[in-house]
Amino acid sequence: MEQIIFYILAAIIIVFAIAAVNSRKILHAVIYLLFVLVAISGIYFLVNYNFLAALQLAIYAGGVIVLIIFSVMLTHNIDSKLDTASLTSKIIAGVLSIGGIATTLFAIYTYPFTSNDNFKGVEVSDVGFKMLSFERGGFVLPFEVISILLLAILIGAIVIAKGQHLIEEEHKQNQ
Amino acid sequence: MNFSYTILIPLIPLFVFLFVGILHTKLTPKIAGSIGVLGLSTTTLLSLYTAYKYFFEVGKVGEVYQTFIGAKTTWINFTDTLHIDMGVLLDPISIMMLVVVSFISLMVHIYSLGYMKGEAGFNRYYAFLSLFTFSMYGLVIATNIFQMYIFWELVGVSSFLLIGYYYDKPSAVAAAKKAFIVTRFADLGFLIGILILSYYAGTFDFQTLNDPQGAIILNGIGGSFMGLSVLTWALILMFMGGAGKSAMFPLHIWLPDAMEGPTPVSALIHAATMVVAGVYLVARMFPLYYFIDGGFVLQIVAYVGAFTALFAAIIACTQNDIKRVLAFSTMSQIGYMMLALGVSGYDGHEGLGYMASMFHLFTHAMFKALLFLGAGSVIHAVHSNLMKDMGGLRKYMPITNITFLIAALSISGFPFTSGFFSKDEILAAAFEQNKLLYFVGLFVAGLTAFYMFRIYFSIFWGKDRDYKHAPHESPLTMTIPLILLAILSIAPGYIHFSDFISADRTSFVAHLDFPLAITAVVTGLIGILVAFVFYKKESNIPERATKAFGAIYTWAYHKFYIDELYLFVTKKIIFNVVSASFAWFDKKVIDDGMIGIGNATINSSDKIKKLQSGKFQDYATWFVVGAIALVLYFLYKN
Amino acid sequence: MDILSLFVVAPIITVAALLFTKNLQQSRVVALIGSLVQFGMSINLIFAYLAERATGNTSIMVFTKSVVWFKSLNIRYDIGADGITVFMIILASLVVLAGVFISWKIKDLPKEFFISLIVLATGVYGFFISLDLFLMFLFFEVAVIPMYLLIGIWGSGPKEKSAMKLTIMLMGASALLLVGLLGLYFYSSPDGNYTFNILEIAKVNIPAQVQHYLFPVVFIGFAVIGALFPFHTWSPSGHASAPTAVSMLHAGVLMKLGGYGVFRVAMYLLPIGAKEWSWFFIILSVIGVVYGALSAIKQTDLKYINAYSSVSHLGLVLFALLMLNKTAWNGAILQSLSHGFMTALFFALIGMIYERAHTRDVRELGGLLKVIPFISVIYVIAGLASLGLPGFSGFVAEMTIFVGAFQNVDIFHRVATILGVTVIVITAVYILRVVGMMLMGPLKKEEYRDFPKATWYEKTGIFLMLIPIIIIGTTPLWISDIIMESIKPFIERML
Amino acid sequence: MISGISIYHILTLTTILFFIGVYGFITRKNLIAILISIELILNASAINFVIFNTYLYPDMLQGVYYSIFIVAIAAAESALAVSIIVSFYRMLASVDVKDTETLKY
Repeated sequence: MEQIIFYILAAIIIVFAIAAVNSRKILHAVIYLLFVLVAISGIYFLVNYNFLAALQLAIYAGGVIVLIIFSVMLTHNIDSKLDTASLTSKIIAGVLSIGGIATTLFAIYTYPFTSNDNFKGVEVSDVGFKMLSFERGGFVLPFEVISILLLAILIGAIVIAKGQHLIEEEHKQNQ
Repeated sequence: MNFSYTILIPLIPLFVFLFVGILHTKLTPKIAGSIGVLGLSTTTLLSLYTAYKYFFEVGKVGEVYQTFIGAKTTWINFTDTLHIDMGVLLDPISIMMLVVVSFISLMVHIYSLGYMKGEAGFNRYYAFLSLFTFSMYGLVIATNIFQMYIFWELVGVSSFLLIGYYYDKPSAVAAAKKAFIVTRFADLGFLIGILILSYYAGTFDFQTLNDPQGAIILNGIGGSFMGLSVLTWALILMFMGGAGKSAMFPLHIWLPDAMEGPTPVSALIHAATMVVAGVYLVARMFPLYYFIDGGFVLQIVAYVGAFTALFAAIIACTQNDIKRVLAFSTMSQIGYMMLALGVSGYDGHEGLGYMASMFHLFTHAMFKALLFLGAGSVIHAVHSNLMKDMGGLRKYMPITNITFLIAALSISGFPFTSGFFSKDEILAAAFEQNKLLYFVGLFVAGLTAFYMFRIYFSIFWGKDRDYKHAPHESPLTMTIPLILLAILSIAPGYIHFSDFISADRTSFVAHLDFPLAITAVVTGLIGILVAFVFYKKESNIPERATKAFGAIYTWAYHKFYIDELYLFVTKKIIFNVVSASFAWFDKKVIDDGMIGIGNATINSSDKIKKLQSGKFQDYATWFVVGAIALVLYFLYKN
Repeated sequence: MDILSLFVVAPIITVAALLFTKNLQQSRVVALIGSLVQFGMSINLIFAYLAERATGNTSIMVFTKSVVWFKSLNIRYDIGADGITVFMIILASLVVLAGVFISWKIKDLPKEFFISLIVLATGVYGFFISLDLFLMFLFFEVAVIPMYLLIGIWGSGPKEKSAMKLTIMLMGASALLLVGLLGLYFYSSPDGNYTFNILEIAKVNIPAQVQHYLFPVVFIGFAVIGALFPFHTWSPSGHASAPTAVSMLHAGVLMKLGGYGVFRVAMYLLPIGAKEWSWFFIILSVIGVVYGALSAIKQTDLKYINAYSSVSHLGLVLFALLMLNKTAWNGAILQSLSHGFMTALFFALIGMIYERAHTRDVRELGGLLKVIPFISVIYVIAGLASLGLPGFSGFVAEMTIFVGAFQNVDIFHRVATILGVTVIVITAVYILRVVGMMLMGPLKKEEYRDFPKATWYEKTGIFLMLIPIIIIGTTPLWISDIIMESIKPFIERML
Repeated sequence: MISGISIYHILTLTTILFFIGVYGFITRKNLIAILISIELILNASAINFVIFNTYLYPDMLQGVYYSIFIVAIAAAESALAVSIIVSFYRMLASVDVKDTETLKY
């Protein structure tokens, strides 16, 4: 059963990923991406990482996709079609990608992974405790770093998106 | 006997040179001239005194004339054994040369007081004369071959300066340059010869080199190169230097042009002293030349001398510029001296040629200087060098006429003149050794008489030309030297040179060989007679003779086109082809090559710059390529 | 303060003082005083040196001083002098002094000009006294860099391009040199106590294999500044564009760093490499000697003629060094000195003629003996000195080189030597060509008549150069003996 | 653990996903489309972390945390990217890659 679900998910991921990078309508591409992200959260469910799956759905499928859709709305005419890449660049990229896939798969399949079977699943509380633990193996420091980073990005995004002339206008108004 | 005072002989002219040279703008010509004459008189007295002391009091120990070192100091050290000394070497030939140089130089100094009067560079002229005299003294008294080379170069440059005395005349400049470069080229040989010789001999010193019992002559050190021993090569190369200085064929081309200098200079440098330096060099190194390889090089010397004597005499018959005739005559006479040296042996009477050569050097210096000074006197009067502008001058210039005649007789070997004796010795020496050379010598003697009297008759006889103002006899300062030299063109003949100078330094008795002497005199008289017929009166005989000789005359008149040949080689080949192509090569290949390297850097950086296109997708492509390559590398590394 | 460090300190003080000057009058006086002091010090140095030797001090270097400078790499401020250094310093100080006189009337930016000049001098002095390879390299760069400014700013003609070419080529050479010096450094000790000190490195025998690779690197690194064929092309255009004093200093002193470095570093530290490679570089140097002279014949620009003549003369220096024997080396040092004075004199004279005629083309000049007799006569004298007339330094140096070169018996060296000797004729040709065209003959243009006579500062500059030429030329014994003595330890390592 | 599915299967999937992202990144001409490709790449690696954690070190949580951080950073990155895109669009009225080349200067 799980096996079948996995294959279905895998098929969805690959098909929609390909669609996402080839679609000529930007909004379609975003939607395809959404499917991919949802399918990935399915994989997280499959391996019993429910918290992570929820996170994936909430932040990615919820937040990021909406953000991207907004930016598409801001910058694109809804009917406009994307330029296609030249054939040479497609061929180069394709060869490169296939080569990369081949190389990586070769590396993966030649490496003997020793699977460990006693997996029990993860409790959300464990994740939370560990995240804020400052003892050995705790993740409080990266957590803080990430939060500062997020703050910085928040401010940065506002400043950049606001644009120079808007800031200047504001400046004038203050005066 | 302490000869250390002889160091003054070169030093006085040096001092005069420095004094007059540095102050030449401050001194009046009169003072400069008198300083020069005074300095030279002192050295002349010193030379005569030395000669007297040496030849008659202390020189001879037993039967052999000794070598004295008047003074000697190390000048520079090269290796542990090789070092250049500066010193004074006194032996018969150096003292004889001292006398010749100082006397002729004194005469020229006095003569120039009149001849150069009113010239702008009078002081400079006297400074250069002193420089030349200093250098010539240094050359003559050199204790070693390198000292000789040093002064050899210095006389070269003095000659350059004096030929180029009229430096605003392009022909004089060209002549000066030519003289210097040609002799310099010959000196290249000389220098290489010295280097070879000194390397194998381990010394520059004449006494060690020339010692007939020394290791160099006995053992003949060094290997062989192209069939001849290295020492022979060294001697050939050194003779090349001598040939250059003495204007031997084929390095003679500078001498006729050198007549662009003031006439007294030609008398001093290009007739009496400097040009015989080559002869002196061979004489100085005579034991080496004689003993190494059985005198192989001496044969060369003899043939070169003989050929030059003949060659120059033929040309002399065709030239119209009296100074050039005299120049070719000088070449011819030096050829004689070389010939004499070349046929000379070493012991006793065998060394007749050596003695004859030195004897002729002495007498030739006197009468040739006289000829030049006489010619100068004539030129001074008529302001031209060309024979066609002269004629009938005997009425106007009696003293010049008489003295010139004496000199001409002397050079033609007329009996009882000094030239007769010395030339006879040379012919006798040649007759004993090599009949071919003897006949060449004899023929040249006839030619000499012919061309000398050709110019004599043309100048002093024949009819007057239309002179702008009547020629007049030169002032006393010029005629007194003429008279003194005229006396000395006759008197030395009666000195028994063989008492004083010989190859092995012992006296021997040289007899006058009457059959040979009479032959020579008759030949000379024929020459004079022919000249008399041709030129005593204006006639068309010379022209007919010219026509008869046809091509040969034209060739000889153009000096057998040797100058043109040289000009072709130097100008066309070396200057225009070699040097120009080198300059081109430097500009286009090397310089542009270096610039090309720079440009290639710029170009390639232009190319590389394109990689940084600003397209981040390109970067990503390369990044992925690199990542894959790295993965592959690590996969396959093991 | 020891006697040698003063040679670095004095110019620095001069530069500092120059910073406070306001106009030409002040800066030239300061520069003059500074260079006079340096000259006095160099004269004092030779007496101090002789006195030191007289006390029986026979070590290779005297007046040594060693201060740790950069500990972890063992870079030290090691200085010392031997007879060769002493003469080189005299040469440098004299040329600098003469250079100041020649630039007496410099128009643009006098302060900056003199500062660059004195900085250059500092580099040169420092180079001569260093015993530490790193220090040597440092001073080398200090000497080379101001050249770019001096030519680029105060030069004439295509000055930027020439300055660029010169600097890039010399920098390229010093890059090579740095590789060589680092190579020496890393082989300077078998047990990891690396040192840059020349005398220390000389105690270690660097393996032959390494010497084989290091020698050409170090040799070329130094020889480029010594105008080794085919790396000489920076020199003609560089000289042609440089202002007079810079040409003097450059040809007179800076180009000597090449031969000096080859002698001190390449030959001394890498004797086996030198022996292995000498044949190759002899070929190059002989080509340089003959080729430089032949190229000079055809040039028309006075400075080009002189630059090619420098290529030829300095080729002889390298040629002599490669002969690897005492006499030739002595000749090389003498030739360095002699050429330094002669070429500086030449450039000074060319500068004076250019200032008057505003051209350096020999074809446009003629009959100058009439209008500027003093300068012309000195030019003739300099020319005669350059073509190796006895009584001038060139003769002594060349003869020593030739005699030394002749000590090598094999046919290769003989042929090379004989080819080298031919240069005496070629030199005569191009010198006399210039003398004949430019100084003698009829006056070419009427306006040349109004040429001003030589001024007092020009005359002083000229005599400063001429007197040493004559001193070396007439009394070479004491100089050559001092040099010979100093060469001994170096040649012993060679044998 | 997904029964019947080995780690190799999942890694194959993520590899393909990753390189699809790479392909898109290289070929796309539109900045937002490129952003989409980047998301694909990030997700591929996030899955990897989780899978390694699950299959190889089931008693640890590191992989999970990395995934969480990746999600956080991806979100931040998209926010920033979007703001840049918007700003860029205001400047040039375009979101084409070729117009970004002018940023080089």
